[in-house]
Amino acid sequence: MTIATDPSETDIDVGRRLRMYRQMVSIRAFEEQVNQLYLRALMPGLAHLYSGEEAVAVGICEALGADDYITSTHRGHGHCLAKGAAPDRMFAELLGKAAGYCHGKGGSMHIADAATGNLGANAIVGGSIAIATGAAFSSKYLHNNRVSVCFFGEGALGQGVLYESMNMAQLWRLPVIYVCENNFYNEYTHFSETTAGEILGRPAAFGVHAECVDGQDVDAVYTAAARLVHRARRGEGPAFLLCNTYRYTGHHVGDINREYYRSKQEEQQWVTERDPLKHAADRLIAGGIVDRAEIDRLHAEINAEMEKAVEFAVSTPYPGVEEVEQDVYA
Amino acid sequence: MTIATDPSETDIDVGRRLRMYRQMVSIRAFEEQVNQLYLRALMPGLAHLYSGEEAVAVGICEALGADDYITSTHRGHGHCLAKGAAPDRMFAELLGKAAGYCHGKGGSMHIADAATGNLGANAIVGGSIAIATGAAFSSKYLHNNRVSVCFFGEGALGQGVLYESMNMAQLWRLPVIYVCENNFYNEYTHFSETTAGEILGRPAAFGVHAECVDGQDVDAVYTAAARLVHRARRGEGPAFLLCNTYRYTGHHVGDINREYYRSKQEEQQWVTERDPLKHAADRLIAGGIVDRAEIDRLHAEINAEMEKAVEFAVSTPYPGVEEVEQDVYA
Amino acid sequence: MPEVIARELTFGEAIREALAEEMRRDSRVVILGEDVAEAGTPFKVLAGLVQEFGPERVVDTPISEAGFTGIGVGAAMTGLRPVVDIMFGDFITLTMDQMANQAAKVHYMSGGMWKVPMVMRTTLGATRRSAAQHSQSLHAWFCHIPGLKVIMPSTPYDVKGLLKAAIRDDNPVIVFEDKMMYKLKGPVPVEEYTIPIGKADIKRAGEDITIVATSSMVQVALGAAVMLEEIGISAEVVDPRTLWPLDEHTLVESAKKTSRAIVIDEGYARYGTTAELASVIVEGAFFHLDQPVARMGAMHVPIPFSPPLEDATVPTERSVFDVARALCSKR
Amino acid sequence: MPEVIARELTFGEAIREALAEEMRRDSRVVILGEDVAEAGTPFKVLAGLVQEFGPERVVDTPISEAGFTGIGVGAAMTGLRPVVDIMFGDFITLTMDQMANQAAKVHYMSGGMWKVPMVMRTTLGATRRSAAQHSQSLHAWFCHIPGLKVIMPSTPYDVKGLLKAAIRDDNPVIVFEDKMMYKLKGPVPVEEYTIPIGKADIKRAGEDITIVATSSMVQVALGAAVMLEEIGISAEVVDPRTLWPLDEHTLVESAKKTSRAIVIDEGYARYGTTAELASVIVEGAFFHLDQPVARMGAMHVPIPFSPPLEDATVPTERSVFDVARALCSKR
Ligand SMILES: Cc1ncc(C[n+]2csc(CCOP(=O)(O)OP(=O)(O)O)c2C)c(N)n1
Ligand SMILES: Cc1ncc(C[n+]2csc(CCOP(=O)(O)OP(=O)(O)O)c2C)c(N)n1
Ligand SMILES: [Mg+2]
Ligand SMILES: [Mg+2]
Repeated sequence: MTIATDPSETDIDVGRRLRMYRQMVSIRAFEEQVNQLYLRALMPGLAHLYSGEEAVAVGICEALGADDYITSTHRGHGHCLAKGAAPDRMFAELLGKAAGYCHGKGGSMHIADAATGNLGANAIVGGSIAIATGAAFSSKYLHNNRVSVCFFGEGALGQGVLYESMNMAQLWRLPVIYVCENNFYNEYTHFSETTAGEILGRPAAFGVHAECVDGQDVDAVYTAAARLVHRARRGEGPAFLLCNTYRYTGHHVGDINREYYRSKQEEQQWVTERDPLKHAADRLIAGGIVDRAEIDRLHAEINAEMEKAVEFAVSTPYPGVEEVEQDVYA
Repeated sequence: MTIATDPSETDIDVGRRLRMYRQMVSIRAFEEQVNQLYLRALMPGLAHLYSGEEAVAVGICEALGADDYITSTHRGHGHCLAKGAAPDRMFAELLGKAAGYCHGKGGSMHIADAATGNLGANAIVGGSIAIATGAAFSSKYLHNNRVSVCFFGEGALGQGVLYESMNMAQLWRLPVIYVCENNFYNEYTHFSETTAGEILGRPAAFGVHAECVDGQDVDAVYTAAARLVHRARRGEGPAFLLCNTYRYTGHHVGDINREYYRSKQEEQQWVTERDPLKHAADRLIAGGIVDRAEIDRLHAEINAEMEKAVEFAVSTPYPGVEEVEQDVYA
Repeated sequence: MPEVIARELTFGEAIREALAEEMRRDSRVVILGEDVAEAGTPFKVLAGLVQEFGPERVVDTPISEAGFTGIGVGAAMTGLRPVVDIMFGDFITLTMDQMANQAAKVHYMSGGMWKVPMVMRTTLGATRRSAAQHSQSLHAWFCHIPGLKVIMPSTPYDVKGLLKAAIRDDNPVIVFEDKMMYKLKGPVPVEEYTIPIGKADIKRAGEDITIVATSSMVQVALGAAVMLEEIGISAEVVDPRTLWPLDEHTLVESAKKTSRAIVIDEGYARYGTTAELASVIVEGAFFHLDQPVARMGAMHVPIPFSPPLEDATVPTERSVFDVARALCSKR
Repeated sequence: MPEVIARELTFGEAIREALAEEMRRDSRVVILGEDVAEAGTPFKVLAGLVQEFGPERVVDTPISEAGFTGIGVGAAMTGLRPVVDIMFGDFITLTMDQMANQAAKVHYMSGGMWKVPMVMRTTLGATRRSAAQHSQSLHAWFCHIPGLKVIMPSTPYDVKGLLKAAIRDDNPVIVFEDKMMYKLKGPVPVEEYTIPIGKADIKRAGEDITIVATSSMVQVALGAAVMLEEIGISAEVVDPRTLWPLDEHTLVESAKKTSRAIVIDEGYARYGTTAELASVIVEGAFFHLDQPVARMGAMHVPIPFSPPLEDATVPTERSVFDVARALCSKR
């Protein structure tokens, strides 16, 4: 059974802050490995990296218990890690190996982990919104106190199913939190060209409680999430959390020349001024919780861990071809 | 070319008021004939009557020119008549006859009339919302000054395509007016059980200008519509007009025993206290424009006209079976 | 079918009874759909269920087919066994992403981690004077998608047993019900039973020609068989009952025996299920066939409203009889 | 194909040229889709068009496939000739109501009053390591719906001529493009031309076996034909080019001549287009066939991500060769 987090704790305890920092570093390191795998031509297909957006997944998932559900997107490595999946089996999945979470059948865009409540990444923009809402329907029906978090990019604001789902979630007071990761771009188009009106007005129109938070500040994300999760567990219904954030690299690993849709300067500004890891590290150091050396050690440790995980994934075998016809039906 | 109506005229001229009254009476009389055709077992299928809602279609269409477009719904006879279609060919369509507007192929739920800009009724709830938006896209692209009106019931608020369409309409400032006919019921379910939040918040969330009007007051509907049409023609973009109204009879002609979802008392109250025809007639009489006898004459005249139209439709032939394979492709 | 026939139920009553039994047996079974509760659907098939099971289990939804189908998928993944009601089969158009990209693929894409034990009930069939958007039989779309199961019951007995099996199945299963058949009566045992998904049923044994018919076309085929009998042609009527999984064996063996076959389904004629069924028969019985397999479906046109036109679009006892006689006369 | 071959274009370039020519010729042609303007789509097929025609005619849309497809329908009814871009064919799931219930039926339901001269361009095909929701070939769904036309070009020459014909057609036409083929080169005349919708093309003449192949499978069939030639089997490769309308005559005549046929398409194997194509051949050439028509399609499973698994799901030159050889050895 999930233990409710008390959202009144505005002072986040040290253990939690360190854990969140570690998680963010892990995601960054994971994504750097993914990019390397791509550059080394070891990865099939094109992955969508989460670098720059770490504080969102980490802050949200920190407010969840292991039993709570998440649904994720094509840019889903961060969510998967933050919810507790292991990097080695994740890399294995990204390489299409049998040891991967989905036996290699899902890959980057469909990674899922039943043990940590990850209902799966989704390659259809908005494709998991109704699913997350349905998971919340179950929770309410079964009285099991679970909360369901639906991550999606601001591009999914274009999909009608979001509004259909929010309407039902509010009508039925379902414990679901819609987390909109606004990284300002739908692929290669700025969201202002695809999004009329004010984003927060959309959930509000359906009576869904809506808030906005700085998606580069993991403490702020966690605090908001904890409050909304608590609210949902108390039966007060769905919420919408808009997290403004930024993806550092291309839409996918192959999107290198981006200047036709966004400037290097804009990218640089986010990286130097708004980096969620730097921000969190500075705060930890300023608060006297860790020093720079400890931070560096942590990074080194995590990098080493990721390298080992990659090695495992690279060396572990592909599924046998006979597996292609397995698991079509349960 | 459509002539813009000046929305500043708050005093609606007498000719217009009489024409609107006549149109409302025609729709009521038409629908009574439809019900008779059903009871006489002359009509194939089940029609959805517009009785009680006349002021909406009439007030809106009065603000449109012949070139302007409308899209309509399963409850579409009123829209079709108000936009200018002839009752005889409409009845013929409802009976599946060759002389019908669609050669009998469409029937009640698909009646259309190119000559009056009626892009068609639609049997998919919300099915014509994107179509109406597309017609407005054409108007803007072709600079032909046409406005497009999309009628739909409040049930269509459940369809995601409404939000997708309103978003694009606002982004591209399309001359489309979304007219939500809130008659309080989605078939057999009260709209409060299917609709979270405030209806007007929904268009507003997309930046779409939104207003509410008493759908039983044809003058009010016309005045609001004229203003919104004028606004759209000036290039100021889409609008949403919420018209509160009531259907007097069942969801369709066969929906006789309705007490499990709405009380006789509620029905009675709308009929006696909020009838749009009565309301308009009272005003015309009070204003000294007509007297009761003239009103009665008008009703008799229209009834006679409708009876003739029905006779025509009943006696005119079905299409030949060879027509079944015609017009699948243009 | 068991020996003791206790009573007759209509097709609609058999559906209601299947749902009620499964809901009593398993509290995880819930119904989601438009006007399913007090109204019991426009077809009144669910009448009474909300009274027994309450509005938490018989849930009226907004008119949001995509949304509540997806909610069904998510609920199925997390412990419930939802039965999603799509009033007219024509509205599955709105659910195709949820069904084909989500429901059908979740189990496979997750390497078997997540399951989607959900049922979609919807309708098919024309001749109700409901025109082009309320008369289609679009089951071929679902049959084409691996990961889904598709059920096409043709009798009260079959629909009860198959629907119960569908609810217990751990996969997304779509049940197509012929709107015109809800009032059809037939024997249904009082004792509980299920029918395995994937087994055809020979609705009438015969020697000269095989008529494979689905759903609404089974009664048509049986009627044609009676007419054929009068002119000395013995027709075997095979009802696949479930289109996926498909009991190829029974179809092929029947065709091998009779050496002639017609396949009838109310979906549009082209690129529909008759093509698959005919191909399966040809592949399995080619060297036994005297004639190519004939296919009959809805005429390849949007269903017209006008009664004489609409009636021309669907196979009838007469048209099936004519095709069968022609096939048998070419010896 | 005309005699004088001026130059080679890629499949993608041929598409771009077709669009540019039609947009120059007819100002009513507009493009709607996600990332179609500056980005020129993720496949870069539309690169440069917004520069020539401006953002009013090459319109970036929100990620609202249902919405902008419906807007295309409405715009087509009212004077434009929209070309709607659906990035991955898997996303047509979201447009099925707009396409099947609206676009396909408007002309018929209105008794011919309204027309929908619109084109949908979308993609098909696996082996791009894009997994189950970005690898499907779902054209069978559209083929099943009367009122739609479905085009499956397999060469730069064909795609240019057919796309131009589609844009000039007064009906909703869907063009499926194989994602893996955008870089494929082939001769395209400098002179303007169109290709009539509904005419098959014999891509290779042969005597012993007919291989009917669509879109991505045409090159596979041609490769298999070369392998077959080496063992003395002369294969005729027939490309229907448009699945609806379908040039049945050319398919049937080829099968009559060779007396054996294989049908290959990248859609899922069951209840897909191969069933229809095989049935048409059986119906038309039954008494000339030595063997049942073989069907080959994508394995009936969601497309897996893992490369060795994904590669196993689609027909290859080798697997086509094997099936053809087996068919021909049974004499
Ligand atoms: C329904 C659908 N349409 C289009 C796409 C192609 N696509 C993949 S990601 C993407 C942009 C998504 O933008 P956003 O939701 O903001 O997420 P981000 O990539 O920025 O994280 C698009 C258009 C898709 N996967 N699904
Ligand atoms: C997509 C879709 N879902 C369900 C239906 C069945 N249906 C027909 S009318 C209707 C209720 C519509 O309510 P509303 O939009 O308020 O219009 P009203 O009938 O009240 O005028 C429903 C559910 C349909 N036609 N289309
Ligand atoms: Mg984004
Ligand atoms: Mg209503």
